[in-house]
Amino acid sequence: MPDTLTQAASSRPAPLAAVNDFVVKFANVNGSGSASANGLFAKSIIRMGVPVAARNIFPSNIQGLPTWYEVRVSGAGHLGRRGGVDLAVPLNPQTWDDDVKEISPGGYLFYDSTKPLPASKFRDDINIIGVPLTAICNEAYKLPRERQLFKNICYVGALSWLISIDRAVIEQLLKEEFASKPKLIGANLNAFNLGRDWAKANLQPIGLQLQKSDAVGDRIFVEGNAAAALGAVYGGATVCAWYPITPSTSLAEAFTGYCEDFRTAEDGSKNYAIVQGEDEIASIGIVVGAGWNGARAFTCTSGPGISLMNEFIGLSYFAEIPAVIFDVQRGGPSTGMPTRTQQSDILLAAYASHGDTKHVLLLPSDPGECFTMGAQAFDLADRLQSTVFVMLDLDIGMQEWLCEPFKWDDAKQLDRGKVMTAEQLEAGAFFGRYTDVDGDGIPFRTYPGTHPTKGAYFTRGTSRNRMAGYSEKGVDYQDNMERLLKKFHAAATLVPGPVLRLAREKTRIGAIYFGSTTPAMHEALEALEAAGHHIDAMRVRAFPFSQDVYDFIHAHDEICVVEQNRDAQLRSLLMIEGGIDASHLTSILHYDGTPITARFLFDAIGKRLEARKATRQITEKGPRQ
Amino acid sequence: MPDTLTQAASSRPAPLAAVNDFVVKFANVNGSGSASANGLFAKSIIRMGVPVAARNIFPSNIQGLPTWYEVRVSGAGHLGRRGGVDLAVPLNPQTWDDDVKEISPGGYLFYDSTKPLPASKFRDDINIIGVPLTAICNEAYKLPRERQLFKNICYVGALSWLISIDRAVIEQLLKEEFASKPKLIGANLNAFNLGRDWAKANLQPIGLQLQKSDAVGDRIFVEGNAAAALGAVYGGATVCAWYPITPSTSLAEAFTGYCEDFRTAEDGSKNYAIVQGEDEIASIGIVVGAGWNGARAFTCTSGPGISLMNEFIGLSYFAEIPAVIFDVQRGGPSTGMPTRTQQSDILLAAYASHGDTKHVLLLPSDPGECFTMGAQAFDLADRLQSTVFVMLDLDIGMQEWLCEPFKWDDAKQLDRGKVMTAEQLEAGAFFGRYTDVDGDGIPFRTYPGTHPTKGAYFTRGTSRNRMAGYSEKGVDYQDNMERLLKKFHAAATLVPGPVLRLAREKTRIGAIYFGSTTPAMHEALEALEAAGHHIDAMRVRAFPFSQDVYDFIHAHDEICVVEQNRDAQLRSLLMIEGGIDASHLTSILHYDGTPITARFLFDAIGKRLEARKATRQITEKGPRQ
Amino acid sequence: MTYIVKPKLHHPSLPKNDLGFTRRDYEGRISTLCAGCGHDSISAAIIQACWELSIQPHRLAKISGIGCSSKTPDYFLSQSHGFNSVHGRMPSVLTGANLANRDLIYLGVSGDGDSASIGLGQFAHSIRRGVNMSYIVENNGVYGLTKGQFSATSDKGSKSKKGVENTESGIDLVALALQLGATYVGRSFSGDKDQLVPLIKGAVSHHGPAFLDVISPCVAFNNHAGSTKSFDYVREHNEAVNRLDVILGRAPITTEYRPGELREVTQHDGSVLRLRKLHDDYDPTNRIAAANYLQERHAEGEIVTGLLFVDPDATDLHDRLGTTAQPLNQLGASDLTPGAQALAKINAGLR
Amino acid sequence: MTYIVKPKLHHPSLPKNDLGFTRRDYEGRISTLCAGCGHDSISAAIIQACWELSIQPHRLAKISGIGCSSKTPDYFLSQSHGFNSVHGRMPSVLTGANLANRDLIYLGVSGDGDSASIGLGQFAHSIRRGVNMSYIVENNGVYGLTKGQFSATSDKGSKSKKGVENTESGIDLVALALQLGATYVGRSFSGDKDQLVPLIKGAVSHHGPAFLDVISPCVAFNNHAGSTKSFDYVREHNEAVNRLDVILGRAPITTEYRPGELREVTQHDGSVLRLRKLHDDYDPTNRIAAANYLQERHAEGEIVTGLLFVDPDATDLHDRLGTTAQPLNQLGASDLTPGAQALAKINAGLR
Ligand SMILES: Cc1ncc(C[n+]2csc(CCOP(=O)(O)OP(=O)(O)O)c2C)c(N)n1
Ligand SMILES: Cc1ncc(C[n+]2csc(CCOP(=O)(O)OP(=O)(O)O)c2C)c(N)n1
Ligand code: SF4
Ligand code: SF4
Ligand SMILES: [Mg+2]
Ligand SMILES: [Mg+2]
Repeated sequence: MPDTLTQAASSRPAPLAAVNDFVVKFANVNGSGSASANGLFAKSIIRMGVPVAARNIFPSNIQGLPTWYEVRVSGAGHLGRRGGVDLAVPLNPQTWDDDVKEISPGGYLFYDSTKPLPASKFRDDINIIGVPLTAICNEAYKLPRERQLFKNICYVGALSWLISIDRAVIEQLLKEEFASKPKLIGANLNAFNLGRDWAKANLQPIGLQLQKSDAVGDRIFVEGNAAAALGAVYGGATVCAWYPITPSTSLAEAFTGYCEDFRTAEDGSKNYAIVQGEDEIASIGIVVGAGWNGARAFTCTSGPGISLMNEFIGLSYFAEIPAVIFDVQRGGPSTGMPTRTQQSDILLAAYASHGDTKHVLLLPSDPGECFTMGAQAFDLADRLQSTVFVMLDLDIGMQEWLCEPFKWDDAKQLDRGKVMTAEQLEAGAFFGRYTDVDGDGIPFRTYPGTHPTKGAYFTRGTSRNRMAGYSEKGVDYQDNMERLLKKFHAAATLVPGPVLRLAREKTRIGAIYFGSTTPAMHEALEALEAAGHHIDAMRVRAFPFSQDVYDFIHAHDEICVVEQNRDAQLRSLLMIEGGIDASHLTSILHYDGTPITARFLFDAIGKRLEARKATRQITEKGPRQ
Repeated sequence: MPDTLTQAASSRPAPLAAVNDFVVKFANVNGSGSASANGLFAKSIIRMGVPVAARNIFPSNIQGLPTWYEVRVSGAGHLGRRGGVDLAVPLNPQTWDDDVKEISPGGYLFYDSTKPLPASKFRDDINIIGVPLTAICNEAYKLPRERQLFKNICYVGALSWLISIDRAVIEQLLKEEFASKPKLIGANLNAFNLGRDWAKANLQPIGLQLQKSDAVGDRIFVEGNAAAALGAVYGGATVCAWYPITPSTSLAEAFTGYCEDFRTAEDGSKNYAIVQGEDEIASIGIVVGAGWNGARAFTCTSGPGISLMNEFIGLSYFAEIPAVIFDVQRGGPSTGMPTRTQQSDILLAAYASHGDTKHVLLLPSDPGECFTMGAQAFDLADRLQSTVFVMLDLDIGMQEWLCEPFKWDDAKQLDRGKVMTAEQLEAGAFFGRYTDVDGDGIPFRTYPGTHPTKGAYFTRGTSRNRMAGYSEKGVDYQDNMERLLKKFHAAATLVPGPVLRLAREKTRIGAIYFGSTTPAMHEALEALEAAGHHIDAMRVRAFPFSQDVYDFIHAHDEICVVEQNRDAQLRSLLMIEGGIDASHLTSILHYDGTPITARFLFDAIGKRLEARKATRQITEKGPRQ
Repeated sequence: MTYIVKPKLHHPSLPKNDLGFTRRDYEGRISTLCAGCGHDSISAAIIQACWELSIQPHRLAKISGIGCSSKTPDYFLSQSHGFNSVHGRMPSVLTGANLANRDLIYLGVSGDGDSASIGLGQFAHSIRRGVNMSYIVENNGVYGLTKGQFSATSDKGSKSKKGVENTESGIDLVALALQLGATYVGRSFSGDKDQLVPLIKGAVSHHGPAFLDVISPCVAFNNHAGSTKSFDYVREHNEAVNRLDVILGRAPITTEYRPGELREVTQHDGSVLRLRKLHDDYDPTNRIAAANYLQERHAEGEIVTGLLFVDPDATDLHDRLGTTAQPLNQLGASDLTPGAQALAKINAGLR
Repeated sequence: MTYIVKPKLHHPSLPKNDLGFTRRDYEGRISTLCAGCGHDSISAAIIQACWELSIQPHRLAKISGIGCSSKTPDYFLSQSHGFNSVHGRMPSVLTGANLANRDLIYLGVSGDGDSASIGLGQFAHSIRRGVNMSYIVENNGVYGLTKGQFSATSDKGSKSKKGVENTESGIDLVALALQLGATYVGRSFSGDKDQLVPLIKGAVSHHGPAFLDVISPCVAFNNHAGSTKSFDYVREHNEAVNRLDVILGRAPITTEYRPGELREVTQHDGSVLRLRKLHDDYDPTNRIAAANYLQERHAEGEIVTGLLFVDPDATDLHDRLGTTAQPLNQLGASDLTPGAQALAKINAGLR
């Protein structure tokens, strides 16, 4: 049953029946125009007030390879992947077999029945629904391109009948989408009706049904990359230098779009500068140059870019120059899986570059936080005069998520950190570029061009004394490195703190998770609680970790650390920085490139806790010492 | 007293007296020709059979800045830095004050007394020896360049009288050095005699004296970089691609020299190819290309180069291509302290590049091991089809160390690892490029061009299946990543194991150290033992750590981990990979860019153990539970 | 669609080359590029050229960076080892491979993003270093794989699909290659197989750094009006200076030519480049004049194609380094390890 | 010797510029370079040029990479902010700095290793992008700071101090800069202050990417016979095409010139570049002809110096991007943050 995370095994299952709670998965070929039809499908459900989690699974090419679109309908509001498929719409012959295999027993298979398929291509334990999509469209359209494109809307039409999507909602959505090309509204509606009418005439609605709801509330449906870009706009970023790479490209593109809309004066002059660098090294170099010169600057990239940026990140750390890097993580290592998701740049980002370095990471868990952290990153970078990473991943960055609407307080000012002004210098304020004047390890800086005779200094990546003079003396070097460490400790008090989620009952078991794992984790926690496993959970939102994180760990006997990478990278950071014992931290790892599911978490954590219970019972039964 | 590591405080100390056991420190200006005179000084002592540890401390420029040369004379054979200066030879007015300050009470100050210096420039508690070097040389020579150059040999002459260097040894060394320019032998000898004769006529030998010994044995005096380069020659490296950077440049230059000598046929054709790349990315790219095509290839660099090589290192890991990187570490982060030493690239090298990666590190502790590991690295890289780092540092790489003579077994063959030949393919052997056929996680590869119809495959940094076919399937990806992990575990059994050094008495205290820390650590251990601190010590020689390392840790209550970096990088690796508890590992860190000293270690470890004793006493006195 | 195995039906009537191979033997996996992509035509030309030259497929190594263009080595010569390396770094990987085994043929495939943006340094230095290779840039003036951003070869003033105008000056890789010392330089068009195949053959038979800039329209992102890399634009502005014929054994001239119309250049390995002049004033052995001509024509909006420069007496990196004739990857311990005795001498010198 | 403070005795009789500053006010710390290093002469020329132009020192930012040459910004203009960044990446850092504040003057200082080897890509792209800067390469044909390896500008056939011959073709940065769209290009010699100072002045007053290749002998590692970057060699082969005078307010011509001998180019900002021709046939406003001339002379072993090309109507990156006139680093929250109301609209669009 779709409502639970565990599946009952049965040989002849009843057709699945559920309201506002099921998973639909489309299989298409990329470049065939299915993406907008599938998006329409998802969005129509949201407009009916029913929460949806949608995930586009696409290949690393442009045209002709398999793609999937998974729509999870969840009246209860679960936005992670659940696992399993209740209704499959496999429209790509290349992947038919796998797609059919995935359907839950009792689930539904919706297919294009124009050409008959042999019985061996189906399964006994699922419900087959054939609609002659190609035939319908070939009859209605003449141009091959039209036939192909409208077939997509046509299947949405048929599906709308089967699961009861409100036709008016579709009409409204098409009107909005094609507001500027009104001809297309009718054409699309027509194709939609072709499918819907055929289905109405030939088929019954299935067991998976939609009902209007108000569970969506005023939430918005948006990609994390767009949200982060908007955060950068609100955070006052003026310089963006980037290099195209999946899955971060759309962040720069969104920033460009928002700047065109909101940062362009009537005379066309622009309150921003965006440069597509010749590579990632140039991009981060531009960011560092701009940061040094007092502009808020960022780049966005993915793993390979971080690898290339290492040298400059070290410079930013050591020469103390603000920089913001959005790392939209994908499957690594190397070129890896460019269109799959992972949280596997954590360790590299935290300690990027040679020598002793430590960097600040922000870990947003949904587009809403991509926005707030995207803005906050610039305040933090200015305050800390160092690189701040915002660690998205493909799952957050390139998928549309339902999240709370963006909020902004117009009273908020930019925190430019410790910048000494011409007035202060003129008034005789002490300026020592690398001097810690007030105990937080953060020195004052000046912008180039500030004052004719005071405050100029020479920036370099080599060792220097507190007054920025070149020095090869061990004491100067060590003094500086200790200050940098102090600054990093100060960072722990400035970054967003963790979010605690207590179990209903007191427990000695805890879990730590972050980023895109969050919705699946919340769902799993609920299910685990229902199954009798009480777990206090903490979502970490930044590195360095604040004391709260360590306190939470010490307040529990065992902590499950959930990550989407192979090597337990966040756990490594907890051990290194917090001195946490390895035995205290149990890794729950999911790293095959697909977003983690609630079912996986329920199983993995559940098993671990069962095993723990068993051991404890044995231990307790054993002889007392 | 120089023989011990602790100093007695006294107001009017007696002149230091010691035989074959003291520290001499020269202060010069670089580019002034002092280096060869100082080298002659050190080497003459070695020729007298007395062990010497010499360290050149030089600035990051070419000419005109302060340099120092520290010669530790140690009949007992201690080759680390001891700390402190017994006889100072400050010939650079820029650094006079600091140089004089450093002298141990009762120690000696040897200076150029041509121009009188005010009394304030001296100290009461040391012994002043003035020799009018400039005056002597100005009288003897006309050309300014000669005056300057010969002054250096002149002070060696004066010193030779004061501490009883054998004049015949000097003569012999000059003969060897200038074998091809016999004129220079006499000229240098002359300058030497000028100084010696003046000293003989005017001064008494001092309390620090040399006596012939046989403590040097058949040891050689050589830089680690040269030794590593020779290792690469013996290890069968044929392709070297590099980019100049201090302190690794001399490694490539030595490789060039050895290849010219040993790898050039009579017709001038060369069994090697050396390319100075346009940068570090090109250099590692060339290495990866050559490794893919079956040649043994390496690059040498320092921290900034490793930062730039990150992307290719990840490719080497994921596409499984052998590569050897000599990282001669210097002070980081960023440009840092290019002419100072540190062990601070450990963490970056171990996990270089984005995504989940782990790399093999070899950790030589002296030039002898630079040679053996320099050769072995190529066998390991071929066997593991991955990057192998040899982690030197400036202290080993650019300083001449006394070490056991190099040894080679002529029966040794190159281990090319799992390479499938044309014959095997022809015979129908199964070839699956990324298939683990025998359980160690290491697959077979073929060299390009092997067989007309079998064994060709496509190498890429993206995910693929066991047959090297492109795949975006989660199962293929995960299967491959797990195999890579298995391979890394296999590496732990192939790399050089740790070296154990047991305390004289059974103890619960252990210490772990590595690399250039070794001689100072050995000396400190002896002194600590003498002071009643029994410590079992283990020198780790590679990452991943073998089981012995973990067993050693678990067999002790507390382990001091000694490192020359700020952030306890090796300790982090022990925690992450071995699951060792933080509380089990006490960091002893020295990272100001100067080589760690025995005195520092004696103090730091000693204090820690005293504190521990104190705590234990308190605990033991406390109420029993 | 890499998991669909391509049927290899050897039709008995397919023509065979000197090695007895048909064109099919030079094919690769089925392309996953967009239908109509210029890159696929270049793959076809490479297949044709290698077949005509009777190259043993396994004696060729194909190396690329990252991009749609860089994927193509998977789609030809499946009996050759291939290496799809990292973005912009094909030249260094190829250089290393070449050093390891001088006996193979090295084909470097790259895109304009790969070579003119991130890879400009490696492009330049591999040429300057004289690596013996055929370096082909499949130049579509756009980043295909990342969906349509301008690349550094996009002409100033050309428009993106969305109508945005490129404001940066375009990099002319041919001009740079000439400047940097390439010894065989050509430009062609993916849509002109007759011109392209012989240019590839000439490059492959050339001993030294051979560079080919092949304009290759991206049907998905850069084939619209306003683009200077679209099929239509290139067809209209293509100005071929000559037509090449590569002759391995010296074949007699059969067609009739006007005097002065034909020029033959004999390369190091004996192969002959027979050039039919299309422009009287063009001399492909004068590097400076060639560069000058190109730039002047470019200023007029023309795309000059053909064999633009060749130095038949070129040397390569191995010649310069004096490497031994035997591939380095075939040397064994006895060739490489000086032995215990030599070591004893070294030790003696260090005391 | 950075810890020795340099005495700043303002001698009352030192000449002052329009701002009332003496040359001393444009000096920096005492150089730590080798005595006689060409780079120190270039620093002196920069000081002289800035003094003559009456630049406010704090309105100039000096940015460099890594190398002996890149150290020099510490040795001039101590009232300017300086940034000794990482090896080969000065151009990107400068580009970013320039984007942040278009009102400062940007002086980029680099070496031949820094710009032609590791930094070739950034060199090329910063020029192509049209960054408003004066980019000076202190070209000694060698890696000074790492002690004497060949750099990519070392001429083929030139010999190292140890007698090793360079076998790779040298990169001519001037030719590349022309090719890549630099709008002010000059070459000079550290030993010719009369030529160098006005060239620097012209570059600083130029609006657009100005590039100067200044040959600067390395006395420690590349000043021997056999080097083509030694004082003697450059002196002998130096072939100046013109002599420049930079005139801020239009000054009358006082000296007598032959007709046609003088040419004036008025730049965007009103400054006038007055050129005394030394070669009749040289036209510094024709990019293609200039490149052609250079290469022909180079083939003859001559080093062509002077103002080689200028486009007085050049634009810069800001012009192309359409950036606002106010420096970006001076915009505040109200300029940058669209506010809560706009956000509400955005939210509405996302439902
Ligand atoms: C280091 C790195 N940066 C960015 C990318 C993303 N990327 C993949 S292909 C490509 C551009 C390819 O353009 P081009 O070389 O012109 O090839 P085309 O697809 O146009 O044939 C980029 C930027 C990457 N793979 N690696
Ligand atoms: C990433 C990196 N690689 C290598 C170095 C070492 N390095 C310092 S300066 C230099 C070469 C400088 O040559 P050039 O730019 O010509 O300057 P010059 O010293 O000749 O003036 C090199 C390779 C470095 N600092 N950083
Ligand atoms: S996106 Fe462009 S370059 Fe890539 S395959 Fe499609 S047409 Fe070819
Ligand atoms: S090494 Fe050469 S470039 Fe460096 S300071 Fe000395 S002379 Fe100048
Ligand atoms: Mg392209
Ligand atoms: Mg140089």
